[in-house]
Amino acid sequence: MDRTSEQVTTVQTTMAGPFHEHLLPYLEGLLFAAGTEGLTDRQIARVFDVSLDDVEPICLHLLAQQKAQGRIFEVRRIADAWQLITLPELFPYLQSLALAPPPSALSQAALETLAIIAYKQPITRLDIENIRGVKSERAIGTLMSRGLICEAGRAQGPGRPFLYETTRDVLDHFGLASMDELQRLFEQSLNQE
Amino acid sequence: MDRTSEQVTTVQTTMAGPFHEHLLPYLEGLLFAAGTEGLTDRQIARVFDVSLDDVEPICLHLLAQQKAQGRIFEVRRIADAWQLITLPELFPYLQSLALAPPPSALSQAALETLAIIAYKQPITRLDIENIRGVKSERAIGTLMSRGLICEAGRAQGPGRPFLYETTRDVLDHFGLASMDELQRLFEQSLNQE
Amino acid sequence: MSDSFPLVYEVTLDAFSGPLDLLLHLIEQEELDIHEIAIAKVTDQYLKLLQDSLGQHLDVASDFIVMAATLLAIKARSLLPRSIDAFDEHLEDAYDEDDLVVSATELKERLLEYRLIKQVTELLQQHEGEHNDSVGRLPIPLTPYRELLQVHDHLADVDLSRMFQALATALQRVAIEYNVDVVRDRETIPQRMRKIESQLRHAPRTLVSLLKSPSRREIVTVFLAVLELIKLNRIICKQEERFGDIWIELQNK
Repeated sequence: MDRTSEQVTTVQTTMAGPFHEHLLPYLEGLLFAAGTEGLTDRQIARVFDVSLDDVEPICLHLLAQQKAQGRIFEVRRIADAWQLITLPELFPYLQSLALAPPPSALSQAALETLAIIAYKQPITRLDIENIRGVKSERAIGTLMSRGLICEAGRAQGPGRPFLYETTRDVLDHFGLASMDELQRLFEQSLNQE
Repeated sequence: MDRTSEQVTTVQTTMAGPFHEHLLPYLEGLLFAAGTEGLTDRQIARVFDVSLDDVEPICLHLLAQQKAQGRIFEVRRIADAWQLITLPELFPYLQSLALAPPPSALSQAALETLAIIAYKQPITRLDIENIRGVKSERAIGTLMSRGLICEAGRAQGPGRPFLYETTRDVLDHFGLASMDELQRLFEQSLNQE
Repeated sequence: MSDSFPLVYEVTLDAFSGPLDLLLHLIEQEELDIHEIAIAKVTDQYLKLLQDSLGQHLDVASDFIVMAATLLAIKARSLLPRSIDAFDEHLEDAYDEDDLVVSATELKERLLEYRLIKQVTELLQQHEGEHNDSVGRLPIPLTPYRELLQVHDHLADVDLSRMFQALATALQRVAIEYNVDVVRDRETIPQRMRKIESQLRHAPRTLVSLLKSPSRREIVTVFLAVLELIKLNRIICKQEERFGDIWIELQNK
């Protein structure tokens, strides 16, 4: 791992002072948890109680640290949010992981979550959790990583949470033409009870 | 950030040889990508072309490195899959950004019932009630609806009552590495006497 | 120890998940060893507490009352002279049917088992609390990477001759102007291969961007050069999504 290039040292000269150094692990942790939604300048400023102008230098400081430590994911600003993204060097490993068969059949929790999404799509995580009455983060993760559901824009309202829907592959798997058809079938099965 | 405890150094003495060191960033990257889905021993062994026995030492090596670098998320084994999760220190920050999932703690009665099922499974409701000394219908209902227990056939005898057993989701709920770790909780308590 | 009574009064049934829980509490409060205890000793406290609580908790109390009956029966038996063991057994048989009454030994066994369950319950609660304070991250969908690999699968039964055939058919259908420049530009395929490799030296490019003009000859030349380079493992083709641009990059050696 030798990614401590000159580029890094130039970044370091423009970074925020060392008084922000203790924040870096927390910043990285929050970016980690925020996933592909990322965090805006405003969110970062608020949670660490720093000025908006400080956010970019702090993020670049984190970037320099990540490079120095040879991390394979780094903070980047994408659109108006900071997020952690993996570097291209990881690509072959991701491919080989994708090629490997999934470790297990879908759990009951994942199957349930899939059924709810199929029936109610597009739907937010919170609504799924309200219906199931349990944390569904992991089930959603499983479904995402197996390509059974995907993000479908964001809902209105506070935090503008992601909406989820089933992928085309799921419809294909069940030999269905459209989501409408799937939802109609669900409707039918529910009415039969 | 001073999390380079003695614990870490003891981990390091048992870790895989330095010839695996170059894999660590890639391992962390794949764990990052796998998220809550996690990676099994088999997947890791396959992607990095190492033996199954090498996986745990390599993951512990990564853990030691993460601790040494003061990372606020670490590799942990949960439900037989290695994954990155945040440390409790980050929790207040997660809460303030609404990134923390809603709390989902079980009631005392449900926990007790679950412990009995884990200890004696498969077990009927009547036997659970005999051990607890109270009616446990509601607790069983809660555990069923949360997918933490399931029906496991019926017992012999009058009325052929349902038998219950725990599901793998128990490991996710409590963040336990494996069914063995769950069993070890009982041994630990038995040894206290 | 009797001056700890006021403490007991503050306890309500709500605080206990059941009669065994309450009994354990009383035993622990008296710092008694379950193996040693005379059940009779805690019986009075148990009954007193139950009496105080009955007013408010009739619904939950039935299980507690069953235990009270058990405790009383055990106490009564302990007061009987040893010589009437036969009567004791008889008594036990009579009660066994409705499961109301157990022997002191059996009750102690139940208490021990229940204590174990309680200890594990506490451990589980600890784990639950810690785990609830942690979060993971949603996985990155691996499907795009799978899709790329599936290209191989899709093309499993496609060989080069079928590719040529397909090209020929496509060219017949799509009318393309015959570019006169082509006649002059008598570029050989090896020449074009070298050119493509140098074009790719700095960054990947799309297949379309390698074409200077949409002439038939140009398309054929580029196409054959690209195929040859793939065959020689010099370049890689990627398609991020179905019907998306085909990206070409140099194979890293």
